[in-house]
Amino acid sequence: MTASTLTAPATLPDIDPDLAPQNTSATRLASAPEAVTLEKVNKWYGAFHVLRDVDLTVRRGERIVICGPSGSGKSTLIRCINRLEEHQAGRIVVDGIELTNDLKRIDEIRREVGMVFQHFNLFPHLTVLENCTLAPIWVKKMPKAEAEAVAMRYLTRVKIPNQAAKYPGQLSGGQQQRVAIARSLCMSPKIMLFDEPTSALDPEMVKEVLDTMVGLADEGMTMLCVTHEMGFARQVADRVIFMDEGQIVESNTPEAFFRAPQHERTKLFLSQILH
Amino acid sequence: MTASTLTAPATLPDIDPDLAPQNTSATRLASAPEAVTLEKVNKWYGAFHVLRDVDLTVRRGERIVICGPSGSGKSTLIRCINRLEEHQAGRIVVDGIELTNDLKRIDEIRREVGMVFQHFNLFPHLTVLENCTLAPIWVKKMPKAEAEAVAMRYLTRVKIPNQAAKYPGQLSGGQQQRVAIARSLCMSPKIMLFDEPTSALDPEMVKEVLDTMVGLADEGMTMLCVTHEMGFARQVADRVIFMDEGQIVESNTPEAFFRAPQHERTKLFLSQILH
Amino acid sequence: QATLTSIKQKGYIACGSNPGLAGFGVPDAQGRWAGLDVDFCRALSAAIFNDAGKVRFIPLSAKDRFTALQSGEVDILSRNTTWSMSRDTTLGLDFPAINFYDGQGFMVKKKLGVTSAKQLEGASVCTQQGTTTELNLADYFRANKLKYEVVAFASADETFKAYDSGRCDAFTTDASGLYAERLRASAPDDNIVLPEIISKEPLGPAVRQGDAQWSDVVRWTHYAMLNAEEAGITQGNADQMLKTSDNPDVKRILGTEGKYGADLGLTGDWAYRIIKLVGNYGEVFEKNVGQGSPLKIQRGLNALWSKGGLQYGPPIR
Amino acid sequence: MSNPIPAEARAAPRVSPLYDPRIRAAAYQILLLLAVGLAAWAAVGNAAENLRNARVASGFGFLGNTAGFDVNQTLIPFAAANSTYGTAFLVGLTNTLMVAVIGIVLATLLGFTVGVARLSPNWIVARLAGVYVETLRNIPLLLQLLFWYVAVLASLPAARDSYAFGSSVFLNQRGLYVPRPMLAADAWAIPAAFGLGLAAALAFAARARREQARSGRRLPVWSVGIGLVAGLPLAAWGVLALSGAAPLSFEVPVKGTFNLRGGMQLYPEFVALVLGLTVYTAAFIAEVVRSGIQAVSRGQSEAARALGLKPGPTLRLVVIPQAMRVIVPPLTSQYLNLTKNSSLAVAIGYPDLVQVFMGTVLNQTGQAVEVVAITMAVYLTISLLTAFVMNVYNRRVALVER
Amino acid sequence: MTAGPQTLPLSFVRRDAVPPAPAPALVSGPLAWLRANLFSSPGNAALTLIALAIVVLVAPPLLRFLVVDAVWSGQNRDACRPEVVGHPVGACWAFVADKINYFVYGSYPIEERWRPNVFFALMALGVGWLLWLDAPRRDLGAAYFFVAFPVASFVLLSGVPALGLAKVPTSLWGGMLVTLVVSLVGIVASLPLGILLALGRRSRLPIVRLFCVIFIEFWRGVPLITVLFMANVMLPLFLPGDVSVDRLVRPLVGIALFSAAYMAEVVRGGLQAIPRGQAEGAMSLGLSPWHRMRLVILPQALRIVIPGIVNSFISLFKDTSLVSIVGIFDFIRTIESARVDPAWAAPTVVMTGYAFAALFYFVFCFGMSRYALFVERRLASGQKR
Ligand SMILES: Nc1ncnc2c1ncn2[C@@H]1O[C@H](COP(=O)(O)OP(=O)(O)OP(=O)(O)O)[C@@H](O)[C@H]1O
Ligand SMILES: Nc1ncnc2c1ncn2[C@@H]1O[C@H](COP(=O)(O)OP(=O)(O)OP(=O)(O)O)[C@@H](O)[C@H]1O
Ligand SMILES: [Mg+2]
Ligand SMILES: [Mg+2]
Repeated sequence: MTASTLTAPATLPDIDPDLAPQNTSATRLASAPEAVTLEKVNKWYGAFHVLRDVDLTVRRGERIVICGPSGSGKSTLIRCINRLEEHQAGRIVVDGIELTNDLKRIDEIRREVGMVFQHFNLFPHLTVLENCTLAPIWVKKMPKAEAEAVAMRYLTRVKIPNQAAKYPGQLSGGQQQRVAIARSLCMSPKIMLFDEPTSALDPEMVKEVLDTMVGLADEGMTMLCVTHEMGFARQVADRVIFMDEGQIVESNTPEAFFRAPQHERTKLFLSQILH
Repeated sequence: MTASTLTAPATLPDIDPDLAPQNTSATRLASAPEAVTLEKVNKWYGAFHVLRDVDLTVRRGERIVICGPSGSGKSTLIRCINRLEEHQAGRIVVDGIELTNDLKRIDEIRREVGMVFQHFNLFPHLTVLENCTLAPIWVKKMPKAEAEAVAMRYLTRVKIPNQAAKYPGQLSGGQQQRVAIARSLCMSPKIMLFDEPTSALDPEMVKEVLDTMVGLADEGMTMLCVTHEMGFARQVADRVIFMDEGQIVESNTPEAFFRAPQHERTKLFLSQILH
Repeated sequence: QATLTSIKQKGYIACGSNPGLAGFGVPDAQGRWAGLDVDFCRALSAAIFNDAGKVRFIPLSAKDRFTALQSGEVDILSRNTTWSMSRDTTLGLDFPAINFYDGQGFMVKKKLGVTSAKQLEGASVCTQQGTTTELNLADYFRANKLKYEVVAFASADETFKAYDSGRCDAFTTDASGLYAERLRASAPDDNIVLPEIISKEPLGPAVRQGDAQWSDVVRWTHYAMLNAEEAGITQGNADQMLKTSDNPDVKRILGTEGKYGADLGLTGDWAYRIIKLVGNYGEVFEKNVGQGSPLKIQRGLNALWSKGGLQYGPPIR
Repeated sequence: MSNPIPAEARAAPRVSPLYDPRIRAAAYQILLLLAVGLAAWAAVGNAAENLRNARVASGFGFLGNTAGFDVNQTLIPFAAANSTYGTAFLVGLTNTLMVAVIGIVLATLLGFTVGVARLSPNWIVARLAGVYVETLRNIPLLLQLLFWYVAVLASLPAARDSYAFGSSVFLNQRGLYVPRPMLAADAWAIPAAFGLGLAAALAFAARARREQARSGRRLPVWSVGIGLVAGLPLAAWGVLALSGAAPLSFEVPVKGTFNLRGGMQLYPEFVALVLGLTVYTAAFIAEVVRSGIQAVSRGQSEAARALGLKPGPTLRLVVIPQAMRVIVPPLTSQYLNLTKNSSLAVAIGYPDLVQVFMGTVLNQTGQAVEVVAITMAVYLTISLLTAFVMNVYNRRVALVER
Repeated sequence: MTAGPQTLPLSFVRRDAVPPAPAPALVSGPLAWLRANLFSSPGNAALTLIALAIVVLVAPPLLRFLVVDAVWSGQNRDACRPEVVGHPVGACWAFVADKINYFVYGSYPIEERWRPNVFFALMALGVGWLLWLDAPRRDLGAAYFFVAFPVASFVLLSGVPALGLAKVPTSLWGGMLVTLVVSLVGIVASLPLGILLALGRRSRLPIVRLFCVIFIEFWRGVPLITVLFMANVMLPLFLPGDVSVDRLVRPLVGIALFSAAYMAEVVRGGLQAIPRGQAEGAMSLGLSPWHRMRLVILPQALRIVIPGIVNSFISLFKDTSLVSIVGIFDFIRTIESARVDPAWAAPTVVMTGYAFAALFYFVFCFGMSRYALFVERRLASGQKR
């Protein structure tokens, strides 16, 4: 809906909807173990019912794109999965561990789940390298040298190894977001969550971040991604989920989703997003 | 040069350069009395020569767009006309009154000349209505009821009568700029000065402000407008003036200006602005 | 816990002293203390430890002296404190002895031409707040139907400085203090002490109420010094007296007869130690405030009873 | 649209108590409560025992006892003979408040002047104000008070050789003496006329506002108002004087043996305290004012001037209302600081609350706990009241944002 | 086109560029500067004259007093008495020179004064390390300043007979030594305490929050001098009868608590300035609450509030002068007590003492406030480092 959304199709190669991406085959996933399970999850902010009976199963290796109008609860849903928000009813099971009030489990889960925020949330007082090694050293108790080696590997992976000694404030938005991704990867998470990772970026920088994410997807990372980059959804998603008013309204493979949306809301939404 | 500049052509209907706007005819203006006259105006900031021998005659009802690279002295020029800046050599005559150090005259001139700033400069501690009635009441000694009636008329004119009781902080940028225009109009100025009125606005809001300005222009207001909205220039300007290094480098009707810029600097500038 | 026991345990006496009153308690730039009140604490230390130096002096202003004693911060307050009934009864204090009979007086500038306190009608008087002085002053002027203006300061220092710089016409404190302070005036000889003594100011050490043993030690330390003076025992001749004197009074004082020291909780030679290490009352007086000092205060009321004064040491027997 | 939260939704699934954040939170808080409670209990117990051992009287009964000492500057009647410690407390409190109020008024005037001067386009004026602020801010108040008291006192003449200004104003080491105005019995007309003038001026101002709203014409509020407020009492005085009565007489200070007698006296302790507090706090207020004015962007006054408003109305209608929002909260805390700092009076012998109550009364009664508690409670009350009022003000003037 | 001869025709192209001309004399240059800054209007000119008058009235006498007529050497008051030296006498610096050791060390035993000297050096090292923003290993510096240095100073100054350092009771300490000790203890104790209080005030736990709010508001609501009185008079009362607290330590406790409350508000400002996203970022990496605070939030928050911390240190430093009122021989008290020495009774001695004290405090406080300003500017410009 913003400029970046509008320009996004231009920055990614348009994909012919008929030419299905190489790895959407549902068969590959049907047998995979469950990575995230949500059962009748409900959440309130005060008296406001944000999530209503959300059911969702994400299998290992699955890549899910979540979209929907502003305020529909996408961020909330994602944040519930690594317990940045608490849900009040229903079950959330992540990697076999149910999310309860148990602090120990929450810590375990957060170690397994990486998250990339819209506003990067890098630590401005640490260098890029220190940003990446902080959690491995203090949470995983990794030796510093090893943590740095790992960090450099992932920084290389997101193509900014030469920025390792800089501070986040010295990088462009796109570079910062790639650091944020590398930082998450350094904890070797099993699942990655993305909350509108490109919407705070200038249009020119969107592409480099999306490329990084495509690369991740190709390696088989389990991903839940809130985004309005429909080009990205078409290219990598196994499933696109549409949320409205705290409910999952529609869920389908990308080609089906974009070609023939079922629900009225979805149609309306897509008509605004695409043109 | 910024995003707003880039998107502007899209927000205003593109005008065929061959199809001259209905009121650019030089004949209409040639006979009109002079509203503003600048003769060999020079100004220095310290040792820096900002305005160099600027000559300019603006006739009543004429609409002039001033453009030029940053730092070329556009704002300074405009601000000299209502004596927000003092010039050091040359003459400036506004509405028949020469600008000297005589405070009384300056006050008179400021009453005749309205100004709209890039950053609106609304008074945040007053409601929209109070913003508009302040000067009529205190400068024109208008009764309050009358001032409010006038203000409501102009607020209606800029299409925000229903925001009258709000505070500026509660309005969007575009609404704020329209209030600023209404506030100037409430003093029934003979001449309006605009200093980049849209460059601090989000792209969606540019259009509503430009529409308001187009409306003003259609009513025959004398206008001097610093702007990079070339769509606006084409649509309403009688003349486009290009400034560089404190000098007027080129001056022409919009169609001639855009179609066939003469000076090297102008060509370079236009090639950057348009694409 | 008994104070004497705790002192012996600690190994020193915590002595609340005046932060700076010449002749009574004043430290020099190296922190060495001198004065009548200070020497009294030394006498105690001599009696207890056979060493006059096991004293820690804790300078206390008029304002915080009583709380310091109440809270146990000091073992004894030896700081020209007036014994008054209300202090004795409501503050939880005991005044075992009076080591200086004093009275409140006035000091004025010579050039005012004032010769009597009765002429102070309309004068400004500087005094230290929180003292009996402040109360006596109010009483005196009220009784004599004189108007005056009081200017009170927190510390003796400030009070005197204000007087000296001309803020007040008169400065009032205990007469001994007047002499001591006069030394610090920018021109000491320009000030005179008026003859009137407007109050009784029996000054002496104070201890916490309810520790009879410690009270006794303090009381008899003073009396031992008085008795020594009366018996003619001095720092210089104490050793000799110890060996040669047959006078039973002297022998009792010096501990060669009787076991009075033990009854106090001290050693038999407790009084000998005091005299040997500190001196008798007369010696201490003259050295600190009398003719041997710049103060040159007459013995007056503080002369032995036998010489017409009030200092009367009950017999040691 | 939004369902209420079901009760069972709150029932969390089984959690090991060791890692349940709710249990942890409760545990931390109980621990803290216990620790603080224990400390308080021990302190109170110790105090009680210490006091019992020391046989010190306790309770607030002492406030009713006769004080027995004098205080030289009182706003309420106080005499050694029959006033109580309670009255002494009131004397201290009123003296503190008087210094605070006068200090606040003067510091505000001086502070605003210096703050505006710091922004003056005049280079030397701005520099001078800067030097003032930087110097005064960086020297301890205590030192400044001592300086004003001791150094200035020392440079004034003794009472006998007072500087005389005319025949009725004198300055010497005991302070400044001015004639005391004495109203005659029938002079009630003068204050009455003053009140009348004030009321009339206010009424005129209100009418002027209505008139401006109605016709746009502005009436000369200031000149008429001042005329009314000052003129009516003068007229009343004139009438009385003409009719032969002497409505107003002055008790002129005359030289006595030691001091001047009669008249009104400003004590040097008071003058030094007010001067020190004013000069010191004004430096801080100047900074507050400067940042407040600077917080109003140049664009605001430019916009006002572009609308044709003259410099006066620009300042009054646009700049000051906006600057005040920024200025008032830190200004209030400076006022509070001044009030609290007035307790330094104790160093120069001005009988404020701390000096009279925490000084003399505490020493005469020995009841430290009660006296200290009362004193602190007084200051705390002043602070909290001010903070409360400030919060209300802040909420009222907060700029409305989206 | 009816445009006048000099005015612009409708269609115009500049062929010859106008070169920049030097400004007329009234626009730039010293004359213009004078006009713009001093005499831009009659009112302004009047102000200039008034200001000049003030300068002329104040500066020369001040200079004369402090420098020209000052006496720089002498043994006693005769050096500074005009009737003795025969000309007007300004500041009596000879007095300061004579008493300087007293002003610096108080009554600290002469043969032990190397200990305060070492203490001053250690302090300078720690302060320099902490304040120099680009110094290496500033974390070590902090550890040194907040842990090693206080312990070392305590051992050094008060002495441990076992180590061969004779005990020096605090009643002998004095002068600048005490002023510095008091303010250092204030800052060293108040910073950690202030951080704790600030965290507590932002805690989700209502009771913790309540305690912290009450604590902070209490100390901020009462004058320091009543706090000092309380510490002096009442602290011993609240302790068991046989525990006694050193007389210097008591005001230290009062000052530490008092400044901790102010420090807490400064730190809270810094904590509030850290966006929520930082905590969330740390959370999503699995960092525990403690690590989150220590590694992510506090380092950023404290960096932001360095100017605030320095400013509250300035207030603290000035406020330490109040301990003289409760009978501690700090710098001001030594000046006060030296100035009544009859040996130095001369008319300008009092002023000289105060001038010296003012100079001392001014140099420290002004230096620190400049430093705070420098850090602030650097923080403002250095979002990119
Ligand atoms: N802390 C909160 N307290 C109360 N309401 C909240 C809170 N956070 C979010 N909400 C509300 O919950 C709803 C869902 O928010 P959420 O951020 O999940 O939406 P979203 O789908 O991510 O929207 P967007 O596309 O704008 O990011 C919104 O209406 C929002 O206003
Ligand atoms: N108050 C001032 N003092 C000194 N120099 C100034 C001042 N105001 C402007 N200038 C300088 O004068 C020149 C012209 O400024 P002006 O604001 O008129 O340019 P402009 O054409 O409006 O540029 P922009 O498009 O950036 O607004 C610039 O180089 C600017 O730096
Ligand atoms: Mg969201
Ligand atoms: Mg401009």
